[in-house]
Amino acid sequence: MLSLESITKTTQDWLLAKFSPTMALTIECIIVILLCITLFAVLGLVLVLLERKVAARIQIRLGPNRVGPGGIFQTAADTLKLIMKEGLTPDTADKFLFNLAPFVVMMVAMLLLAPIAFAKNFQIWDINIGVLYISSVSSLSVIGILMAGWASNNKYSLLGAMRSGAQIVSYELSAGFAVLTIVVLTGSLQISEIVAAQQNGWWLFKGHIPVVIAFVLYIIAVTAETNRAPFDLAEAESELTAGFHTEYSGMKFALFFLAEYINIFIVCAIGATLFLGGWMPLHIGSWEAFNHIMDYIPSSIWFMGKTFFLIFVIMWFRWTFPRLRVDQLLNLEWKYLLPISLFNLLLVTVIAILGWYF
Amino acid sequence: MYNQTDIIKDTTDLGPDGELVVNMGPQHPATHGVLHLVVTLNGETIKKIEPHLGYIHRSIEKMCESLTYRQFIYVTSRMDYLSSHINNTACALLVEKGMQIEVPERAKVVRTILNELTRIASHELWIGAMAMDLGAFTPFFYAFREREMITDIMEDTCGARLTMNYIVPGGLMYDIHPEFQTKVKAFIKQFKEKVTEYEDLVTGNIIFQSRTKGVGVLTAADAISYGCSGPVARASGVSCDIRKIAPYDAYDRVEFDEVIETAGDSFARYIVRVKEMNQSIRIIEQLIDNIPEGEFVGKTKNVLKLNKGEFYQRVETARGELGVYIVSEGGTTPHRIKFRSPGFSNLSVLDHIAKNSKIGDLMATMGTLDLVIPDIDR
Amino acid sequence: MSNELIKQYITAHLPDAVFDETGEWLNVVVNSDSLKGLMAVLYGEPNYLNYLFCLTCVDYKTHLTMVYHLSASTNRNINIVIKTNLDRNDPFIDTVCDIWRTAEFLEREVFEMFGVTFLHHPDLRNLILEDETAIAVDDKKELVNEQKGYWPLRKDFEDPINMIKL
Amino acid sequence: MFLKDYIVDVYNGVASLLKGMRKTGYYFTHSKEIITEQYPDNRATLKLADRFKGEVVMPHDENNEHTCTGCTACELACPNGTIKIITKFDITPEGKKKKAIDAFIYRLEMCTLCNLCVAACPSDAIIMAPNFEHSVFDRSKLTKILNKPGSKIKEGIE
Repeated sequence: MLSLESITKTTQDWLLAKFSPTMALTIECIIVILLCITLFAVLGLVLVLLERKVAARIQIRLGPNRVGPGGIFQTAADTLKLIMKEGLTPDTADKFLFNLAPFVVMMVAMLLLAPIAFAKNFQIWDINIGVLYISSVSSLSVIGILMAGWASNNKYSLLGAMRSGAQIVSYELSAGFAVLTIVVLTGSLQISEIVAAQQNGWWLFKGHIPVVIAFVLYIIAVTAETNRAPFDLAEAESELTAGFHTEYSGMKFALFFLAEYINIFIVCAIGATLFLGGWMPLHIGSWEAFNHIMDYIPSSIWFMGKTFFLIFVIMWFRWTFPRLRVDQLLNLEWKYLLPISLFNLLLVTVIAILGWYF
Repeated sequence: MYNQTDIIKDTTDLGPDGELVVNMGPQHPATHGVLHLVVTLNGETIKKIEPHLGYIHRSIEKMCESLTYRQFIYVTSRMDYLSSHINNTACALLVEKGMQIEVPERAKVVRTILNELTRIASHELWIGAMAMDLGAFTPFFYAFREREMITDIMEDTCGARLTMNYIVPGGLMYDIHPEFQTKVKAFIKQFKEKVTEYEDLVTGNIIFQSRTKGVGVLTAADAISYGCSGPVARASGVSCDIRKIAPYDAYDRVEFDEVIETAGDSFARYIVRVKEMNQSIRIIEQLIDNIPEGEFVGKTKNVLKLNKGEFYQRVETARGELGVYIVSEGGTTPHRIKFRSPGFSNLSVLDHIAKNSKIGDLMATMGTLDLVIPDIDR
Repeated sequence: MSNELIKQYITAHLPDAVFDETGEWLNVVVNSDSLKGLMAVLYGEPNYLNYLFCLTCVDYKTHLTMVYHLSASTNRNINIVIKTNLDRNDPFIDTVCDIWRTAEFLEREVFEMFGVTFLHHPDLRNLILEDETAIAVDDKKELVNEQKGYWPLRKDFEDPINMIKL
Repeated sequence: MFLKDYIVDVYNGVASLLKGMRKTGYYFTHSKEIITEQYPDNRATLKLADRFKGEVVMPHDENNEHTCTGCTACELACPNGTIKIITKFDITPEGKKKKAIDAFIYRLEMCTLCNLCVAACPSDAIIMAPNFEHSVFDRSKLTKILNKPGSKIKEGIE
């Protein structure tokens, strides 16, 4: 059967047969890098279009419908426009940091791709501390945003960056605790093992209510971490015009924009991996026939389906809710989400020790 | 206004006590036009707000001094463009008062219905824009869907969607459209169905409530001292509905309640406007089937000349009390005309109620004051 | 409270006030020096005319007239109009913005449109037009000097650039 | 009790949020609610209100005749000098001199579409037409002469 797993296997076999192991590894690295960049570009185009279409449908509009059939080339045209635009640098800006910031944000998003399992045995780097790696690297994105806000030498940017700093640092906690519940249940930090542990059912279903709570907490926390509405305080356009990227234009702005969508994809992919079984098909206990049918659907489709479902939910949030105020945002984290997630983690630990999950 | 070097200096330097001075506007997504606020911040907390006006100042008062009493009505549509009908009514009423023109009953009733439709349209737009200020985009489109029905009705009858100029001294410019009544009834039906959507999406929403409750509290004493009127004052418990106090047109024969809340915060201002829309629907329902037959415009002379003297006419626009004060020397043009615009007084309260709150609160406060900048600048 | 009562009250307080009842509302013409005292009295008990809903100025070519529309917030049907005449060449009057906060903005508007100076006003600057400093560096400098003032709502104001005569 | 209040708080908050999401979800799944007007594509079906005030036009009948007497009532009624009428004197067959319009100049760029000129016209010579696509590349194209070349006044209109 033609699957992503077999393609990688054949490629590697062929490379090892042709070249020396070092050379083969180098070539593999280059291929992976190229694939990553392609994935980024495609994801950016698709997600922006998806967001605009979802927003339009919710707002009883049609959305982009002029460029190509149903407007599918709209984002490609937009990208072309952004590439051709001049990338302005303000006179009083810190030029080096100002130009570096979009790339820092982008690089963080790229690093996060490494441990994600896109399909069965299709993973860039199955690092044994995968979840820890994700938590630590994702918190680096705040540096890029702070850098952009500070270097712009614009008051709106500065306020936006400071808000973003406070927000990401706070919400990192509940996101971490939500991830920890799964780590506690699985007993491993490795992504492949977490997926394998969901062989007979996804954690969301077999982990009782505490995992459902953890799932909800995770969705809220990552929405905040990726600066999405209703937590988009860093770029609250009615308050700070565009927040930390007020001064950016052209392709540098596009990189911020792209990074936002890539981050959404990544957090949703991680959410899907931890709670919804990643590429694992829907298996229900001992229904052998049903499980067998589900196995026929390729694992990559399972993964993408789950991820895009979560992305849709986050978009749904954005187009429904008003924005929170900055102090309410921090109240929500420290007074509601953090106590609940601490208590929830305790509960899950008890469940894990007593083995009450299926 | 600042000159260029001032603005550059402003964005890099700090205020006298190390405070951040931010220019909000004249191009800013939340100032709804060209309002320029110089906001002094301490971190996220607002220390002082100083409005700079005049970016859309057209000196309408001066302009009206050279226009005749028929002509100057159209200019007032451009003041508070969201309640242009009500502005026109105010001017027409004043000229009628000054010349003792009899207005036919039909014209009075139609004017009342159109005024209330305008009020609903204005509040609909306000709900959308207000929700957008707070970060919720979707209610904007739902509100505009209903507003679109009103503008269609206006287009049918008045020939324009925003700046109608349908009201002339003595009555109406032409008779209502034959389908006017059926369309208004269809609108009432749809409005009653869809108004619950705002409850679901906005009013009941926990985030919206926490953003507006207890934010920008205006006490009744302050509302009086700052000369506030309209929903802003009524949300603070000050009864100031001109439609009740000095009824004009057909308001003396319809039943409606003056909506009064006592909390005085942004949420109360929101609730007042939502309830006011329902009261407007109530007024329209009472009148729509009882439009009397007859003339639509009274007998007027070709050239209108106001008697020598001073005249003042108050009406209740969607934003509050609009006063038109005319000093006439007996000629065909006014000697001095003054528009007491509701937005001007309501804006002056902004510094007082938004002080010591967060930037996010400023948006909620400013949104619920319902500022229309051409109305403030005139 | 009827107009008669208000008249009695004002006469008791200010014997030289002139009344005019020909219009819709009671008009009182007072001396510009005694205006502030009268306002303070009218604001307090027992009259309680505590709602200043319109403050403006009229240029009669021979003099300027300040017009204050007062009302009672509890009963908006009681309205009186207080007027005071000012010298057109050197108009000044006491501010009322310590009684009504709304007067602060309204007086600033009158200041820039008519050139009336309000004594003891906390922040008497241009609100709508450009700042004086901005005018000074502007190319309108000559215009300002020629006319000794830049008060658009006065009757003799001419601006050849922005005013088009029909 | 503190804990009970806390839980009720959280529950009510989440419930109110879900209510809003239900509403937006309804619109997401019901495409018949979409109200977008595809403007340039729907020109054929687009119906404007018959009273829509788009611009001032002067109707001419099949004999190229209009009813404007050149009385300048519209010019006087216009608040902002949009209309300018240039008159000439025609010689009628009886040899009498008769006033007629040479050019009815209408400046669309200055017009506020207030309908005062139409209301003022004693002979209903001008009307408001529901045209709204006025954009041109050159501002001078907005200054129009409303009477057609060679047109003359209808018989019997004074």
